[in-house]
Amino acid sequence: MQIATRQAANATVVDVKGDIDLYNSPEIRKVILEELKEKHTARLVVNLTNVRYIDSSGVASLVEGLKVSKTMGSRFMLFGLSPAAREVLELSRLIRVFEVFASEAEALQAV
Amino acid sequence: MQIATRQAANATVVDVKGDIDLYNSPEIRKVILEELKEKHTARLVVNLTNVRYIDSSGVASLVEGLKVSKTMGSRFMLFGLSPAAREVLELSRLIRVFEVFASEAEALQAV
Amino acid sequence: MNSVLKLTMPSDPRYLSVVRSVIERYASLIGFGEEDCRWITLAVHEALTNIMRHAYHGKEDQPIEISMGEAQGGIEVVLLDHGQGVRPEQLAGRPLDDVRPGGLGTHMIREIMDKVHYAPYADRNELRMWKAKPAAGD
Amino acid sequence: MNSVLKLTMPSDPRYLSVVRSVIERYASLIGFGEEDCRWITLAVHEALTNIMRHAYHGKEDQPIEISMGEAQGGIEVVLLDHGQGVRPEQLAGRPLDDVRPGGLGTHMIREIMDKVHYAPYADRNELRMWKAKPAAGD
Ligand SMILES: Nc1ncnc2c1ncn2[C@@H]1O[C@H](COP(=O)(O)OP(=O)(O)O)[C@@H](O)[C@H]1O
Ligand SMILES: Nc1ncnc2c1ncn2[C@@H]1O[C@H](COP(=O)(O)OP(=O)(O)O)[C@@H](O)[C@H]1O
Repeated sequence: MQIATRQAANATVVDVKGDIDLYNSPEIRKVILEELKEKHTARLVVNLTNVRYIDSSGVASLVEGLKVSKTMGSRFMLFGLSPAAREVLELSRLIRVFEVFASEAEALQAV
Repeated sequence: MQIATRQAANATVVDVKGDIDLYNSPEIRKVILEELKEKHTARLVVNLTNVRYIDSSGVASLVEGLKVSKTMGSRFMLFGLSPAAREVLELSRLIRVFEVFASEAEALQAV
Repeated sequence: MNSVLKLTMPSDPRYLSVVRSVIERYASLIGFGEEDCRWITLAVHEALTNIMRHAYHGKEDQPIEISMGEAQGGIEVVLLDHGQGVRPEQLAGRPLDDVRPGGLGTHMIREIMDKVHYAPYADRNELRMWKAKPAAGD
Repeated sequence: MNSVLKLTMPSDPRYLSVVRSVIERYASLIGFGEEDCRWITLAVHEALTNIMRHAYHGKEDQPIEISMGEAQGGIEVVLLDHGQGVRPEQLAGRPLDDVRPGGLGTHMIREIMDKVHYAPYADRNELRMWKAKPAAGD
């Protein structure tokens, strides 16, 4: 898995590439929490376009990001879910708690 | 693996899809020998565009087809080799004994 | 079960992707469609991560054994570990409508597989999972 | 070798594609590039088909054990069978410039791997294959 952050318009985008599983979800968790807690990012957008596979520990990291963002008064968004990633969020009944967008443009424009 | 034959211009094309290995090379061998020996096909063209993987038993079936075609006075051609399939034929020093074309059109036009 | 493939691995999350590829290929080979293969792979993966975290408490050099085969018109996957077992009723997640991290794995496993049976023995813990093959023509 | 993954399979060619995916993923995980992974996979595959055809004479229900791990800066793969062994010098193909079907597998294995060692013991035959990892920065 590779993970990188960049600025785009009014948001910070976290680009993730590869599988998110127990082996590497601690890394993605760390990046997300750093952005929210230390850098006080107001809008954090996670790009899952290049993520084929996500397991429950990956989902847990996203849920944790969502919870922290609420505490910090920031916005936490996802976009580019593969069918497999979407299925996993649906199976865990969590798809509805996230703000999910089809594309980066839609996520950045969301009010 | 899936295998199908069709007529194209002056030749019979064998379309192969999937991996060619010990498990299914007997099937491809059978189709090739049937075309050459029973149907007396004058030009047999094997389409490897959708073959990602080929092992030594697959190579052996192709070599057998080539030998039989020589005995029968027919022509035996290959096209659409993936990098992996080409590497295997190179490793076995057999690439030079086959007539290999880049595309179906080139194989059909070959004189 | 007629167990045909058996894989032994250490309890190190590093190898999870290798194991996933075995499960996914094997399920496909015996006749499951692409989507089912993904689900089965996810269920086995979740069960493996549970063993790593809960039975072995994150120790990465402990043995896990994965057997797969066909049984009664379906796929059967059996996981063995020698870590800390729990009573079967403790193997349960949290209610799904409570949004917080964690507690999802056992739910996913039960939703995906048709039968799940966990048994802690004196010398090992055994988790058996079974899923029916799609009816012919599906 | 510190063998980390061990796979047990029957001598049925049906399962070759599953085993290939394990080898390819494992080689990639420990640092081989895409092309090397394909080569290593091909070598192990060829060695497995040799066991199926020559040691077990096509019988499809005999056990084969595949262990993989890292050793001396490379990948080591060990194959075990309980079929008919041969003297190591008989494990040889035909000259490559003689164009005919067959006799390619052992050549491929030797060209791809850096070390190949075959040993027939009383109760088993053992084939050890080793290939160095690319130097860092390659
Ligand atoms: N293989 C196992 N061995 C021991 N305990 C387990 C095992 N799998 C699950 N459990 C127990 O069941 C609980 C629920 O597991 P799960 O739904 O996967 O969520 P999580 O692992 O995130 O807690 C775990 O917290 C643990 O107490
Ligand atoms: N695992 C093995 N057990 C016993 N004999 C073997 C084994 N592998 C190879 N051989 C012997 O070595 C010969 C050459 O093998 P190979 O180069 O793979 O070509 P082929 O298998 O097409 O004959 C075989 O014909 C066989 O006699």
